[in-house]
Amino acid sequence: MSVLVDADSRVLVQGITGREGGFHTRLCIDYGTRVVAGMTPGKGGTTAEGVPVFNTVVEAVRETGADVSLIFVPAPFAADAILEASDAGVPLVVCITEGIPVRDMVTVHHYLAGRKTRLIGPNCPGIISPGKCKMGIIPGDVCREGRVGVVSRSGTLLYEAIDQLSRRGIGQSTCFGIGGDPIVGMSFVDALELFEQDTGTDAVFVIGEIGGTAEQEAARYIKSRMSKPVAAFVAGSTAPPGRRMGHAGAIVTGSQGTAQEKVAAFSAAGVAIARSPAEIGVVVEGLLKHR
Amino acid sequence: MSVLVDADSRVLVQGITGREGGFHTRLCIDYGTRVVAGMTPGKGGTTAEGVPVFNTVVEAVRETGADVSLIFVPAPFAADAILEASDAGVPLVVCITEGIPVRDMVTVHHYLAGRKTRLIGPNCPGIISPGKCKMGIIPGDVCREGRVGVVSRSGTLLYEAIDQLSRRGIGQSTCFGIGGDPIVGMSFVDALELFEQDTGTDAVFVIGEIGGTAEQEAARYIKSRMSKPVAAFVAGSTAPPGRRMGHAGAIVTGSQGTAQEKVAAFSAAGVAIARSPAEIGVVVEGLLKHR
Amino acid sequence: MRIHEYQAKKLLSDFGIPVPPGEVIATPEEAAAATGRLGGRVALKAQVHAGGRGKGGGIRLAATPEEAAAIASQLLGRRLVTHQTPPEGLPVNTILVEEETIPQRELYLGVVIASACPVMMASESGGMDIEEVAAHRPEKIVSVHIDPSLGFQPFHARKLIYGLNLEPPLHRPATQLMGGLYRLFQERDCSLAEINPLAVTNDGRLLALDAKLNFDDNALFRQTEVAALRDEAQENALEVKAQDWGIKNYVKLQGNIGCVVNGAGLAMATMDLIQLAGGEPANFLDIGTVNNTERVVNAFRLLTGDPEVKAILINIFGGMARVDVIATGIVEAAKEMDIPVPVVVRLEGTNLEEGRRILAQSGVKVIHATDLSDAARKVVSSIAISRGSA
Amino acid sequence: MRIHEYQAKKLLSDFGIPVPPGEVIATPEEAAAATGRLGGRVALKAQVHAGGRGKGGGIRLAATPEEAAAIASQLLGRRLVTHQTPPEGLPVNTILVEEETIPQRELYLGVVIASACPVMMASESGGMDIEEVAAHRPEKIVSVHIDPSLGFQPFHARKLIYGLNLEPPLHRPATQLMGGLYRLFQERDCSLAEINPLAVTNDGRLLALDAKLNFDDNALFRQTEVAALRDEAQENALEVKAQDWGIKNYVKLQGNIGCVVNGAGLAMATMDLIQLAGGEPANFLDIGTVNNTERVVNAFRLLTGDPEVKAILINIFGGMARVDVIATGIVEAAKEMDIPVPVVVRLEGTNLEEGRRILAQSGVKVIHATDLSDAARKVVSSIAISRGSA
Repeated sequence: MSVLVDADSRVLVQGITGREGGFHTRLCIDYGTRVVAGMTPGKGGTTAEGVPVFNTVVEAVRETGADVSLIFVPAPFAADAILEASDAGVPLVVCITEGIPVRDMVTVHHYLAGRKTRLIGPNCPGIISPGKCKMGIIPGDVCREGRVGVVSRSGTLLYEAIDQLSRRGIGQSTCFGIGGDPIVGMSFVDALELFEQDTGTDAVFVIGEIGGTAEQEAARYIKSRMSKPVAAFVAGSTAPPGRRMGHAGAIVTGSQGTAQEKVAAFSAAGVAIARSPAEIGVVVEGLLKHR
Repeated sequence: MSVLVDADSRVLVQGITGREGGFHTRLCIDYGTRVVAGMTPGKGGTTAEGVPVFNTVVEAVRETGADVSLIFVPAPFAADAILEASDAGVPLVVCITEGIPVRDMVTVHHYLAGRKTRLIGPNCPGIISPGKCKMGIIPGDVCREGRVGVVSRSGTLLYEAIDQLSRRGIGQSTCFGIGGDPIVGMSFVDALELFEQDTGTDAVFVIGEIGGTAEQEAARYIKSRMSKPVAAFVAGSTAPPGRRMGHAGAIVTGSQGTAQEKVAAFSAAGVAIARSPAEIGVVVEGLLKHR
Repeated sequence: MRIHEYQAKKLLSDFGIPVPPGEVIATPEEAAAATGRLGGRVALKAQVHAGGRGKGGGIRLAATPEEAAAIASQLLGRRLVTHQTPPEGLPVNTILVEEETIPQRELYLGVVIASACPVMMASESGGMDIEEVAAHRPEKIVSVHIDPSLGFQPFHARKLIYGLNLEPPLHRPATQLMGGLYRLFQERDCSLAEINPLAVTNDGRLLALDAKLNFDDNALFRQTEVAALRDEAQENALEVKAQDWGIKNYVKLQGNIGCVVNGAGLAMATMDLIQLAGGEPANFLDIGTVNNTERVVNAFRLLTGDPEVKAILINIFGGMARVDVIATGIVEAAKEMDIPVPVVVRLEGTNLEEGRRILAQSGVKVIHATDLSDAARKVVSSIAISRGSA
Repeated sequence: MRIHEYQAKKLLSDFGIPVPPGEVIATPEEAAAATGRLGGRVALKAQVHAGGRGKGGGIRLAATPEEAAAIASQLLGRRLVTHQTPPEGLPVNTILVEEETIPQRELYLGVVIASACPVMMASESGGMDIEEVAAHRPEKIVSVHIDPSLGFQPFHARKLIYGLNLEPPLHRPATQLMGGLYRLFQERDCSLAEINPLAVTNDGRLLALDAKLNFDDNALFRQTEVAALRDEAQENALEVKAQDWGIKNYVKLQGNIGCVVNGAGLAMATMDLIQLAGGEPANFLDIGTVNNTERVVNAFRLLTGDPEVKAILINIFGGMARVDVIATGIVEAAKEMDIPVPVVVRLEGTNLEEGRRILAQSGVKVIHATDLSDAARKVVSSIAISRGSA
């Protein structure tokens, strides 16, 4: 079992004819993902990576029944791509693009609020349900099918966590990055709700970082609603306040948003804490043993 | 019983210090309505018609617990008044104002779509639950407590219908006008849903008119969902196409929107039709007898 | 509110939409001079508030200034009749003299409000009525609903552009043109913004060959530049007079029973009832919320000024409007003017007793009706009677 | 991106927000001339990208041109240290000479994004840090969430205006000022737009006495006018160099272990790990998705150019970034420059085998680490060793 995507997911790639789009579409197809369509304005009628390309999302959906869209469109045009996918009724959109202006994402956020489209990202590594479907840039070979859900704001730290789990023989149900921007689609809480409901997930690992209050909201949800065990690591204990650590959302302003605060919130909610990023595997192993 | 408003409704009047606002607030209070607050920017701290006046809706709600707002604000400022009421969390807003620009109502419509505020009107006579609460300009003395719901696009034709019912001893549960503009808040369908659920309503009279497709949508709803008997009159059989008959929404464009089409839709849905506006009372009487 | 084609094109141009070079003229001499300045063949387009001008002879071609002057002298001062004008036609007081454009393709592009949302429609079948296309070849129309909180987005443009099968070099100008039309629609409070035909020229440009802009009357208070474009000569004289007299909702019809009613719904129902009783309404008139008697007097002025009116029906159900004010107005009207036709009065609602008393004490001769049916019967039969007595 | 106060005030003014008369100067002579033109007493305000200038001696009053010139010559060319600057301060290259304003009241007005929504905040406690007010007197802050699909509406303004207890004559100018600030925030892609203090003057006007505008770096591609306001002299020299070399995410820190990592989260975690292992990171550096080796070489240039760096840790988990490209970059860097400090390398992910092969064949001397802990331990101990050997 898995959440959000599985072997039946029919994937559309927006921006399939770009360099990154083409390269990673190929890797997704090689992994076994059912990529059914691509979309690049002006390239309609051609094929790319062996799939038909359309000029508009609505046409791609009509012709191929795509039900998930993966976006590799450059930042200045990425918000428009998300809006188009939602307007065309695509229920799940995964946006890899980094560097989308905040104002564009404010617009996207308010537009999606009244609609049925779920957005993962932007500025995220995508999602993988090991052995079933890989959408995005998560290295498929470090993943292993199993029963732990992993959700992260960061991409590479997600790979690190998956790698540590797999090396210890701990497989994953679904892993995904919610994105490192201050405004993203799905939140930790959305992810935790899905993992809580998924019969194929036994435990969840959350990778937080400095900035914002997503981790505190996750902790509140875990405390009041989660029955499954959760562990977490929060990156950025050593980051100085007021400086942006790469991710647009990773900045400590005022007293809120420090790693210390987030770790404290998780601890208070009964979440097992990995103090070091090197201990992720060990901590999850402990979590599963003590169930 | 009644729908939307009853003896417990706590009414705020936006624009209470205007001429129409003051005059009709007085009539509402005389009828027994619990008017608890008024709101006019700059008049905060004064009283009008015996109730305290506030500068902002949020303050009025906080101080008086108002849960319905009645709007008599002039057209250029009326959309802002609706938005303010919704922003302040007022669950029901009744807007009497006529002549609000369509663009303003497009904005209001999309804003309300994602919120919990219900809007009645604009360009409507308001709502009355006879014997309990009168909000707006419907003459209270023609109404009579009872078990027929009446809903209308027009104001004066609503009074006419109520009068014909009352003269025949047929009382009303709740009567209201949804408004004569092309963009209004609650629709006939919304009204019918409420009357269908209301244990105090036995039958419903619908007063439609030319323009738009609200009557056809009502007919579809009646056919598929209504268990209670419904009768209807549609005004404007003699109106020439392409000319606006007073109400901004009362204009026949193309083949749609004629009274004939609307009557046909109602008939096909099993709705009893009053062919003449003078026969409203008779038709409802028949409807109640044949139950 | 409607405006002329040349005014619409000026507005389109203000929003960056290309239109053919042209000049508006009011005399044959100006027509010749404009043609000379434009050089080459021109189209002379009669400026009236109606479509169907081509078939009605209102659009003519001229090759020389002399020819243009001759055509202008034929058109100017005439009334042009088309299938969209009243039977008597509309006066031609100005002509748009425009460089002739021979389009390679004729497209349609328009914006309206539907389901509380701006909708932009495009069609490859330009140059014909969009309702015709919608009725007979709906697959030829592609439309996008534009969430006003988003505004017009690039993806909207692409959906229309690929739907129109535009060549790639036209994609960017089409996107700009569509964006401009949407902004114009929003910022100027249009109720309709239509470019038909939108030409693709032989040299690969987009050009608005004809344009129609209608405006939301309720928004004119904040669109003063637009309001200034009103041309009353294109409107019904009685309707213009009604407006001037504060009667916002008056529509001239073909029958002979003048109606004064409060409320649009009741006014429509009154017309329906008159017809059911065998009569024909001379007008729709919603007198609105009367706060002073002057508007009632004006309504009488209006109806007695219409030679078609053979009887008057006053039907009032007071709510916001007060019956006593109406009654006083009737009395004042009877004092001020000769009312040469029978007047049937039916009153209900707010301050009814006071209204009845005023009418009774005045001694003004009116026929009282007890209810709606009674009122309709009495007004229809009053004509038969007055005709019988004539 | 940050800009100077004088640049912010120019932008405010472009959006209709009143600011005090003033001129920006770069020499004592200009200061004297500007003071003469302004007439009367002036404030000289050092233009640096930091707050707290008043307490730091960066804001001074002058009564005469001579006095102004004297103050300017003291300030110009100096580095100003405040609680918001780096310890070494920021260079004062320009001064804003402004007519002195004595406010009757000092208010606060600002716009930020919170919960994915523009929020306008106002406070009667102006002139002090809004975080201070929020922490100690939260009841003194009134804020409105502005649904971007609505934009700034009159009711938003009223809520703030009554919250600020503004006198009625100020309601209209305040509404306009707030509307202007919101439009500026949106149209210029600000991340922060703050007027603090917003003065109510003795003669009953609103005036933006000080202003701070920050911008969304991701939107600078479409804000070319804003981007042109950048003043690199106010930024860390190494960070400026990093930007020029295509390394967007580099932050200088106080430690001695240089880090090159791909991905912001892994880069933060690497810093954390170094500290857990007893070391101190010299920088945050997310090398991003590397498509060519040049950026890797530049990262080495940057770190070897930082005299504080005593060891380098390369930590790569390839996803979008490819390990072979990184490895090639390390080899090229070693060829091009002398790397005087130990380099610890930990590689995982896409094209790992190829990357390992490249490094092995090159013969470049690096310390290999098997995993995260190993990498942190090795880099920390490498310093101890090199110190020991020195």
